[in-house]
Amino acid sequence: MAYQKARRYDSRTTIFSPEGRLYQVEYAMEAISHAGTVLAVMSKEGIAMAAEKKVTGKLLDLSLAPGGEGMGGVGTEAWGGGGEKIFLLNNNILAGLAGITSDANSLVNFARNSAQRHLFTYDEDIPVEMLVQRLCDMKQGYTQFGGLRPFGVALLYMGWDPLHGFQLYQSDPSGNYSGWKATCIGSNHSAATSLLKQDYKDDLSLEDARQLCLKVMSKTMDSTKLGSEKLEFATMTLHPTTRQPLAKIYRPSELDELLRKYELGGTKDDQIGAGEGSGGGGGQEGGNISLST
Amino acid sequence: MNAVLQSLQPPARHTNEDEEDAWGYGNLDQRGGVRGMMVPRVPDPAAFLNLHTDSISSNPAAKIKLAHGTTTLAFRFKGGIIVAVDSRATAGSYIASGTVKKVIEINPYLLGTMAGGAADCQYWETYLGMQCRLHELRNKERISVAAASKILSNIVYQYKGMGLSMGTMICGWDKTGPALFYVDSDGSRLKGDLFSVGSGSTFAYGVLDQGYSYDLSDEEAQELGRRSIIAAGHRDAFSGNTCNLFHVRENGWEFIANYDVNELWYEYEAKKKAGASQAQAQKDEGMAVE
Amino acid sequence: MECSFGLTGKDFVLLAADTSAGRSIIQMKDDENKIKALGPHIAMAYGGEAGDTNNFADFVDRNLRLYQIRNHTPLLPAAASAWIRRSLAESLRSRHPYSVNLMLAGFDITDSTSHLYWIDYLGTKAIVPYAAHGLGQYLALSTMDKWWTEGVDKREGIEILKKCVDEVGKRSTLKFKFNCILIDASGIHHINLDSSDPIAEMEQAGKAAEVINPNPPLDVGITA
Amino acid sequence: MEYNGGSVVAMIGKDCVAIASDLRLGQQSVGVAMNFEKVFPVNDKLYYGLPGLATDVYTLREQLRFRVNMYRMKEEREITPKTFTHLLSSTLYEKRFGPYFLEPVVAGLTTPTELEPKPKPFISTMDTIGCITTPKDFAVAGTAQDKLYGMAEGLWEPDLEPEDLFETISQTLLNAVDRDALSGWGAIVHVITHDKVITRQLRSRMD
Amino acid sequence: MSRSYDRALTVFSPDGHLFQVEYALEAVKRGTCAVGVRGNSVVVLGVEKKSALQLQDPRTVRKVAMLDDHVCIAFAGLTADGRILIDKARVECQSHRLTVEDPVSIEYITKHIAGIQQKYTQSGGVRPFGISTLIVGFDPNDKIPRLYMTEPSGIYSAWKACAVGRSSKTVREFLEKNYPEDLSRDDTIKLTIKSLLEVVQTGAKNIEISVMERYGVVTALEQSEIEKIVAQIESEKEADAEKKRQRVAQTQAGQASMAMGSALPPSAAAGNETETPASGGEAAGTAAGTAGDATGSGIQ
Repeated sequence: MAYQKARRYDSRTTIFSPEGRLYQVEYAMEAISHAGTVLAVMSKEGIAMAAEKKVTGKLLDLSLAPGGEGMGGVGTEAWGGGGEKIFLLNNNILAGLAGITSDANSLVNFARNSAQRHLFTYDEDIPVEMLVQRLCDMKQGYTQFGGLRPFGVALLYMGWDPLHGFQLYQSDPSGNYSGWKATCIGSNHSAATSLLKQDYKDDLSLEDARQLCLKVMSKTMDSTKLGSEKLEFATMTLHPTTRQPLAKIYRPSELDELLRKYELGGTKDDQIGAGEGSGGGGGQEGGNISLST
Repeated sequence: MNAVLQSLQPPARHTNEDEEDAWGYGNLDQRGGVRGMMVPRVPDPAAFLNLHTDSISSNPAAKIKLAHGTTTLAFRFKGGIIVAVDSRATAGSYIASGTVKKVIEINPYLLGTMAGGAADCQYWETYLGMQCRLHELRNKERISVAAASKILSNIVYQYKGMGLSMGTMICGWDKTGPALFYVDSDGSRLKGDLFSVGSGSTFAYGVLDQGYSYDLSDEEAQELGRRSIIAAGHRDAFSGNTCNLFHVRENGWEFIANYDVNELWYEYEAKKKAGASQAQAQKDEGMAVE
Repeated sequence: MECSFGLTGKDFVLLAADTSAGRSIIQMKDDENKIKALGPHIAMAYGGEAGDTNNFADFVDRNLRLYQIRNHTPLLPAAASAWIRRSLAESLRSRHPYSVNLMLAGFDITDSTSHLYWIDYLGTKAIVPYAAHGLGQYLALSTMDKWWTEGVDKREGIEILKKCVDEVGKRSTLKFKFNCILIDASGIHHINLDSSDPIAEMEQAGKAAEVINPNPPLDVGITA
Repeated sequence: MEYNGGSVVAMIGKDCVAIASDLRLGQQSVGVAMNFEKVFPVNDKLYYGLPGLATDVYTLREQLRFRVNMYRMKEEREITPKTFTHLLSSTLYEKRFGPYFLEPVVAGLTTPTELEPKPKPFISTMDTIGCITTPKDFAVAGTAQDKLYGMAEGLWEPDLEPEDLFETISQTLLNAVDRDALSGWGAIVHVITHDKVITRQLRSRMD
Repeated sequence: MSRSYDRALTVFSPDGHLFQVEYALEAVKRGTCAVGVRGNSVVVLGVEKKSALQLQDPRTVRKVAMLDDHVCIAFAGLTADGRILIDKARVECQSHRLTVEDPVSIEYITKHIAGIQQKYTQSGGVRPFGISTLIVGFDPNDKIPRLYMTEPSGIYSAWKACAVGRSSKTVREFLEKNYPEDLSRDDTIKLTIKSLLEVVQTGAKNIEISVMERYGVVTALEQSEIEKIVAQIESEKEADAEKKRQRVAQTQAGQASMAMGSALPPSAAAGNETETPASGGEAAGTAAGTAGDATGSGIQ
């Protein structure tokens, strides 16, 4: 690994090794395989996504930070409802990230900007693959141009657009992306992928997808009791009446309820009810108004 | 006729006010002709008027906005002549009135429509009525539509370039049957079967032309006239409010009715919708049978 | 002076534009095509300042094409209209504004709806069931008002269009010839307005009536 | 301003605001479309109207949507009527030397906070380059501005309940545009209350 | 080893190498194979297709792309690099049409692509594109099929038949040996598949064929068609082998009968055939390894 030892001039961060490999990119991928797992399952009725949160310390105040009870929401509310792993990128696209959090934040920003630019020029929500491509084009740039290191982030994107309906993509630091029916990134992804392969069927309902998603998650996370403090969860569906895409990031209380339903855990029993009333009902009626002005 | 023509001298540029006072009320001279009109005391009155009023061009910057913006139409068919007009008067974008009478009843056999400057039309067509009456008294017979329109045409031609603005149709029934003439302030005078004048005229034509035939029944003809005015009232910002409908027959003209453009528009739309869904139902039925 | 019409129906949309081209009072050409196909289900009728028109149309054409090649799918009519409108609105405040009026017609294959957009040189966009530019706007809008109804079928649509063309022929001092297309789920087709039954003729001609789409779908079968 | 026509009016009520516009899009005297809304939502507490040149209506609306969405993402909260007014004003002033031909009207309710438990309903209006005025009763703009002033002066009264406010603003708009050649062709009214937005299309003169 | 000239991208090594460019070529060799063959009236692109994973959406796997109505490109190397380069080329195609109305000629767009690639070998702070491309198509108003190749260095060249990517050397040698002049449409397709089969062990399901028939007309062969041709090739090979065996048997018999033992079997090619899988197999191993790694290191 002479490449690493050498002095790092601006222009030399990502270069080919004699075997034609880009070590920086491969190392970036390495970084991701330590990150919290994100997995998603697509069904005809919608897509479900779960992400593992790494709890860093007991004294961390989660009530105000994203991921506390302030998190979650349907439609518009989901803008501010992102946790630390799952974010709304646009009306019609949610993303789960695995990797370096700071890199992730800057990518989320870029994605949101791109989506808004598209809305600005074309007066329509950005098609899912296009947003993925925009992001990947940038990621690729970071593997080719001097002075830059690749992004240490992999993403799962779930979204809906009128052309291709529900779509699930994943992208990695090299700037590659691919479409999937069910997939996983982060630590234990190989184990999770094989579990998904076993249990995935083409005619899943959304309910099945949610369940499969959480079931596989519980197996890969290696803990019998899942709870909202270790997990984020979101779905992308269509609004029952408007048939417009409806993103929903689950509030911790909603997630716990879901987990208990599937008998996968669900802690904080005493808190149920507290966040339930505001559990997104408000977004049902005019939830998308503000995003489509 | 000669008397009339003689009396219509081109207007004097500078009239002598003392001289004016010498006459009685009104501005007719002793022979019944119109005395020289007051004209701005500037070298080029037309340019002056054009600068300050929107009489010739629609100069939106003009301070004085004359009433214009109109849809009028008339057409000849086997049952006589249909005359239909709207009733809106605008000054700039302000709707100054929605109840303007744009058909001037010159006499029981003659109608004139007004488009352009409301005052110009009103004054000159009233004056025309007077001349027609005089003609009748002098000649012991009703004036022909051709003659009446010619008088009007001659008058306005005298003032060509001075900013008179009128587009009018003279309609009536004389020995030759129903007759229709278009006369405007440029001095044009056209005999024809179908005319529409005013800012909304193109829209009226759009319906009129596609529905017109000489052999229409009275009801069909009246409906066509009415429908055309509604069409124009709808599309043209400067036309609308109500529609006045007249029918000229052998024994003189008859005022049919006054219709609210808006109410009729909704009525037509409702009919269209009903018709469309009926047609659709028929189509669906047809398919089901197949 | 130019003249164009657009009209939507149940499952199709019609566009017609005159074919004259000239300078001031001289007509230099009477068969200039002023309708451009911009994709498999989208076309535009345009007119305005000579020079600007073709330049702008090419500009739009190439950009929509680029979008299609890049994204493996053509821009949907609504998005295309937004893009075109923005181009005009931006040009309006530039040093050299395009002076082009246009009508964009398209068929959205994702939800099988027909779309018509009336756009003027300022970048004003109106979403309308039927519309006209130029002379037609003054002469035949009322004609369409009278005869157009929700969900007209193709033959009825053509009949209305013929009335409009006839009206312009009657009332204009210029003699126009018209070029006409129809867009439906199967693509863009030429329509011969002089025919007694243009729809039958179109159906009979089949492929031959199809406007040779300058932008064929590229990815059919290549991927996957 | 008068090229395309159109008018907007906003009024303050008791814990509610209303904003209404006509639906005409014209090209000078010719009516082109009767579905051209000039009032747009920012969120379910805040609407704004853009009477004026139609191309700028689109352009500014898209620009504002972009900026509001960016605001929402960065701040993770909804924009307040007051902030939005200033955003709108500075967006207009950016074009100081080539202005948008629009006279915006803003109407909204501020969500109560601990610091401001009873915020007042808010309306504002501005000129083409962003000079803000915040009336306490009503704001009018567009080609029927003069006529709207007349009607509103006569009909508006303080502390109207939502339904009464709806009636007042509807009558104001309908009667004003009936005297304006360039506005009309249908109308739409939004009454914004704390728990819902009531939106109604009005049947108006179509000539 | 710790000297820096092999990293400073724009610098020659003392012995005149541009190491980054050469390394980029290595990246290309790690990509799946792409073959282009020119017939007398058509030009065919064949690519080795990584089999889509079970849960993957095959729509998003793209190795062949259109640049314009009449230009088709296939690449080997880093997928993300390929996407970027293709995008640049597409913009140029439309831009060319907009400014001079005519579509690009195949050589023009090839030169353009190669030019971009060259720039990335000489500019500061960037690494070269890790891809080689095959560009095929027909010039406007022309019936001659065209085939070009570009490399990371920015070299471009015209070919009758060419291959890039994994084991391209083997394929190229095969093509050199088996390319006859005046290929018909079907024979062109067949030769393309045959050459790909040199490196693709898994047969038709991992082969994708695009045929450009004339200006603006591109068709992708159905899987079933490819399968048919593969089967045909197999049976021909079988027959060939059978003939050989017989011949060998005959010769041996003859030899035996003549009791002489110095003649070698005539086909060195037969020997080659058994050899290739070994060299290709190694590469396949890496490819499979990365493929299993979800999106892997992004090499196609």
